Amino acid sequence: MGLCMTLDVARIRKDFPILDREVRPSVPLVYLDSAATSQKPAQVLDAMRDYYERHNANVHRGIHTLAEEATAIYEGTRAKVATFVNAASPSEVVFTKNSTEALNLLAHVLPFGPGDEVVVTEMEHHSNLVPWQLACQRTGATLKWIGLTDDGRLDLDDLDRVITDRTRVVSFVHQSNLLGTVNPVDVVVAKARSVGAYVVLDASQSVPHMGIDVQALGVDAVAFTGHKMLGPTGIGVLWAPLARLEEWPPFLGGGEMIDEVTMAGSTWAVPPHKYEAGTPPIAEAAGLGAAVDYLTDVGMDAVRAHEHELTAYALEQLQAVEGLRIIGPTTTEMRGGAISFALGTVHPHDVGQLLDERGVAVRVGHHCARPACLRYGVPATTRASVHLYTSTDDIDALVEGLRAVKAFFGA
Amino acid sequence: MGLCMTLDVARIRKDFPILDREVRPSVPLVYLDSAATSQKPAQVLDAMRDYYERHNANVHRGIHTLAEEATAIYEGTRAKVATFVNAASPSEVVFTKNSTEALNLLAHVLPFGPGDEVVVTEMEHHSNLVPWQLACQRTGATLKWIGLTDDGRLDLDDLDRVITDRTRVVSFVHQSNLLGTVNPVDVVVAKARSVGAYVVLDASQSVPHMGIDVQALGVDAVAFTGHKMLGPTGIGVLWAPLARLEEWPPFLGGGEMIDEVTMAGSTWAVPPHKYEAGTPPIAEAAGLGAAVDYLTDVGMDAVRAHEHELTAYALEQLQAVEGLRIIGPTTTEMRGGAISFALGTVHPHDVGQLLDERGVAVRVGHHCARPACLRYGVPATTRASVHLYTSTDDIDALVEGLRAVKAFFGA
Amino acid sequence: MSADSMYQEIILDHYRNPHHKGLREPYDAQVHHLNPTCGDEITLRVALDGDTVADVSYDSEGCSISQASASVLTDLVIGRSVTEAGKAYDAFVELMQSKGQLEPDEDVLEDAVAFAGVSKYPARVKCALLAWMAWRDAVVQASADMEGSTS
Amino acid sequence: MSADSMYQEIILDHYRNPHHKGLREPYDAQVHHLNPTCGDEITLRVALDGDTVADVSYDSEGCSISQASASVLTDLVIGRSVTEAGKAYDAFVELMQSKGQLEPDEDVLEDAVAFAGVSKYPARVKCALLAWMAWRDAVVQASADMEGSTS
Ligand SMILES: Cc1ncc(COP(=O)(O)O)c(C=O)c1O
Ligand SMILES: Cc1ncc(COP(=O)(O)O)c(C=O)c1O
Repeated sequence: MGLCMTLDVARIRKDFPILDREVRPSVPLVYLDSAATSQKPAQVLDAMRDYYERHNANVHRGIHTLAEEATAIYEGTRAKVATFVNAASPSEVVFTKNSTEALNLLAHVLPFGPGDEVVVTEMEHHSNLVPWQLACQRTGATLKWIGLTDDGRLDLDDLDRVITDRTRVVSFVHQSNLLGTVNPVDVVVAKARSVGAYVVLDASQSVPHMGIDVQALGVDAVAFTGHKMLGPTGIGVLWAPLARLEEWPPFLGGGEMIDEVTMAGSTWAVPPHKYEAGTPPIAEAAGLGAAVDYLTDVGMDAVRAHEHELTAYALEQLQAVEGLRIIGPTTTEMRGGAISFALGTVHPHDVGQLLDERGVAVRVGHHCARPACLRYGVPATTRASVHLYTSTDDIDALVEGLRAVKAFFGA
Repeated sequence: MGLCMTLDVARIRKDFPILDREVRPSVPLVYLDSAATSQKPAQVLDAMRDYYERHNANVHRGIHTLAEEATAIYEGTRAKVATFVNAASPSEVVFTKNSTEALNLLAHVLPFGPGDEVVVTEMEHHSNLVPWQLACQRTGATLKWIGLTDDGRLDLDDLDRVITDRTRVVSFVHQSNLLGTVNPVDVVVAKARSVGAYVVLDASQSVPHMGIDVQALGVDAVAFTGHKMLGPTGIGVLWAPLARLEEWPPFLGGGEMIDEVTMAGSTWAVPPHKYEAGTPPIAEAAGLGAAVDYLTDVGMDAVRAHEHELTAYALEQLQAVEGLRIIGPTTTEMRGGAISFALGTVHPHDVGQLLDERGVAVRVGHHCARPACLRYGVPATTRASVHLYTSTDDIDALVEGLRAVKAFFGA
Repeated sequence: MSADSMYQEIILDHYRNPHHKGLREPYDAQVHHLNPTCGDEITLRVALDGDTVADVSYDSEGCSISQASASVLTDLVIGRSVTEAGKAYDAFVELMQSKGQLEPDEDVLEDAVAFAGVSKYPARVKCALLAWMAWRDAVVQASADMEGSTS
Repeated sequence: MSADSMYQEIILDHYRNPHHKGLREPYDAQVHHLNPTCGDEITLRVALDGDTVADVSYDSEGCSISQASASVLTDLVIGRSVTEAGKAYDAFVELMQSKGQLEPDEDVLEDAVAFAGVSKYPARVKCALLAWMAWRDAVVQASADMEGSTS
């Protein structure tokens, strides 16, 4: 694993049971689909199992021992997540089911109406596009978007044209899951602030790979998702400053999110509970807490440095494959480790299928970012994406596989 | 375990690791809080662990082996749930994060507006009350409710007064989590149908304890939740006939729920995907599938018969405690195994706390059904609730504990 | 009951025979506080005499912890200066947030030290604090009124 | 490539040298089908001559499976009666839904039997079916038009 100096990848891989798996007899798994979902270390699985085997109970309002313990675990993860992203208080951390719910919640509670404008970008994941399309239909606001440059960046020349005095919300992705691009948050925030718009950041791909400081980012809300950051499925996070969570109206109604209920009407609990209707993802919180501990122990700087090295290596190796075209930035500058590409005329489905026969798991398709695919004139791409457990061996297996695919199709 | 003839409870208990736990040294757990959440058999935990250790991947759209396997597991549970509740097709089963989300979804997509009326009952869980309160505020419709009789039943004399030609939706609970009451679905459905209203059933407490047949019930939508039916947290179910799911508009927007997306607008996937935006609860589906298998193996008739016997025993033993007053039906007729009560003048908090010192876990409070508590003039109750792993020993421990509580407070 | 029990004899005594219970005249401010989770409620009156807490009277419903805590509160603050009583308030709140990690100061808290064990039970801390929060609220209102009338 | 591979030599031959590709005149109906997940598309024309499928022409973009399947389709249906072609359609759809559990009938499906392996890959079944769905759609339209003009 020659190049990986910053992280003891071999040791880290031991924590991830699935990485020992053979996809078929004698065909070991080479997992390069971490942008879709990350694998989980045994520590996360142990925390969930321990929760269910020793502490399982519904949280809050219970005064028996299990209920107290379950509540402590659940609220403990809230505090861990708050520290992880440098929130001012655990009360600013709302648990949702995934990023998508967090973004839909925002699209429901942020205030805008007819004549107002909502701005997104052309590289959004559908989860940060469709909720705003629906919200604009519902409210009579207009959706606008910032375009992209040929090399996979936001077209910042568009900013002044698109963001105007009518803009109420600017919602954009921190790191693109399709292109790998990391967007200049400060530039967009400065422009949005100058017109008094709320700023929402989709950090689904940045929190897991580089960590974030929500206070330094200077935005009004951030969404991310547990399953991409070594945590379980079924849990996501909405962060927003307490004052915002207090000011915005509720979204889902039900148990936990209320203060006083009568048949005639109800009042709301204080944040974060106001936004957590119903039984929350308790075991999932146990798992996410362990995931945050794991990432913190390794250190997000080390994770970032490792992925940076890997990305540099992958970009170099991939571009050496004849006929391979990268969709997105071709250097590591302001870029993460999700790399989309086209392989000559071979269709991504065929690339993905033949790679799978060699155990190499990549994603093919539009990666829930169809507008960006259209922008670059491809109906679909092949995407390889890394995480802290990815080694240069994995990249080598990919590149070798791609050469075999080309040979197979005579391309 | 003298009385439990219908089920081999001792054998079943071996499957639930947490039931071996001691709350404190030499104080074994007596879990009587299953209406809040059920415990999980090892089979469910194994299924989830196996998912994470061998098959974890994001579902749909992936063509690598793990993605195909994860998709097969996820869709496999959909088919199992469909069979379990006798849905006409797996496509009628939508996975949500819990019952609460399913009910909120319905409150957002069902069509009603100013002048229209929505009817609930005074025994609803907040999760089937607050979403309709919010929806009425949003749309200008009016919320009405069916009252309760002194013995804890729906006041059916109210039906004709409350459900009128203006009623668009009637949403009510199948089995009350506070009172234990099982409502006469056929009577309410007949009345609602006669005025052309949609009928929504909150089956959160009935699916886990008696099973349901969604087609026989004749309603338009049913909500239930995984964690109360031996499954994990983080997954719930909305069932509705395919024609309804096709006709209603989408709720949350994002990945998975779309057909074609452009910046200017999108079209929706067919049900159930239309209502499943974002990464779904995949590992949770693996667990829920195992839970459904477990319940099916035991047989819902046996579960129901066992709980019926237990409830009869508990009602008898509890009523023998001097000064104990049951809030809800005092016989087993049309009643499940959640039993709320007041113990003389001892406050429920004190009852619960002292029971906990003996290892007996019950819930105290308003159980997210505050209006019904108000109706019966109690700010809170103590509630004991059972599941298939509950034994008469557990009931005996409760009753003994209650006598000790009385002695302690000289009540 | 186990040694860990929150039900100290002192607490049970105050619960069975609450001190200063019942609403009395005269008073400068009256507040009503509710813990919606469990339905505990208290109506509490404060009478100030210059800088002194002349009387605290109350009517309440709830669990033994909330009842005993109201009784202990009145013992601690009636007849004290607002400043001194405020110190007892601060000490009690700190104790309740201590998760069982604090050795309470009996000179400041008197019978209220018996609540140290309660702080280990997050769900019950609210019960113990109900009367204290109401008292704080009432004092703030009464003081504001006095300032209003003297200025 | 592994023995399990869906990439049978027959499929690759059709992919490299697709039969009947390109749009031709005359035609009775033209349809456009899209698989939005992967972007595969096909424009397909059907010409009927009474009860006979006189011609099927198409223009398409997509993976080897969707391309080969279009080519195989044209071989199977051109020159056949609509009823006979419909049988091939039914057999192909059934094969694709079989999850690898069906032994295909070579008399009915000819080269299309090579797709048996594809049915084990749910994500690729849509690719294999794209041209067939388009063909079915076009035939229904063309027949309806004919009925419309004769009635
Ligand atoms: C009758 C009833 N409805 C709805 C719910 C809400 O379920 P969940 O919290 O899983 O959304 C519950 C349980 O808490 C319930 O008992
Ligand atoms: C950039 C981005 N935003 C949002 C999402 C949605 O996350 P989830 O599916 O967990 O809601 C994803 C991942 O799928 C993503 O990559």
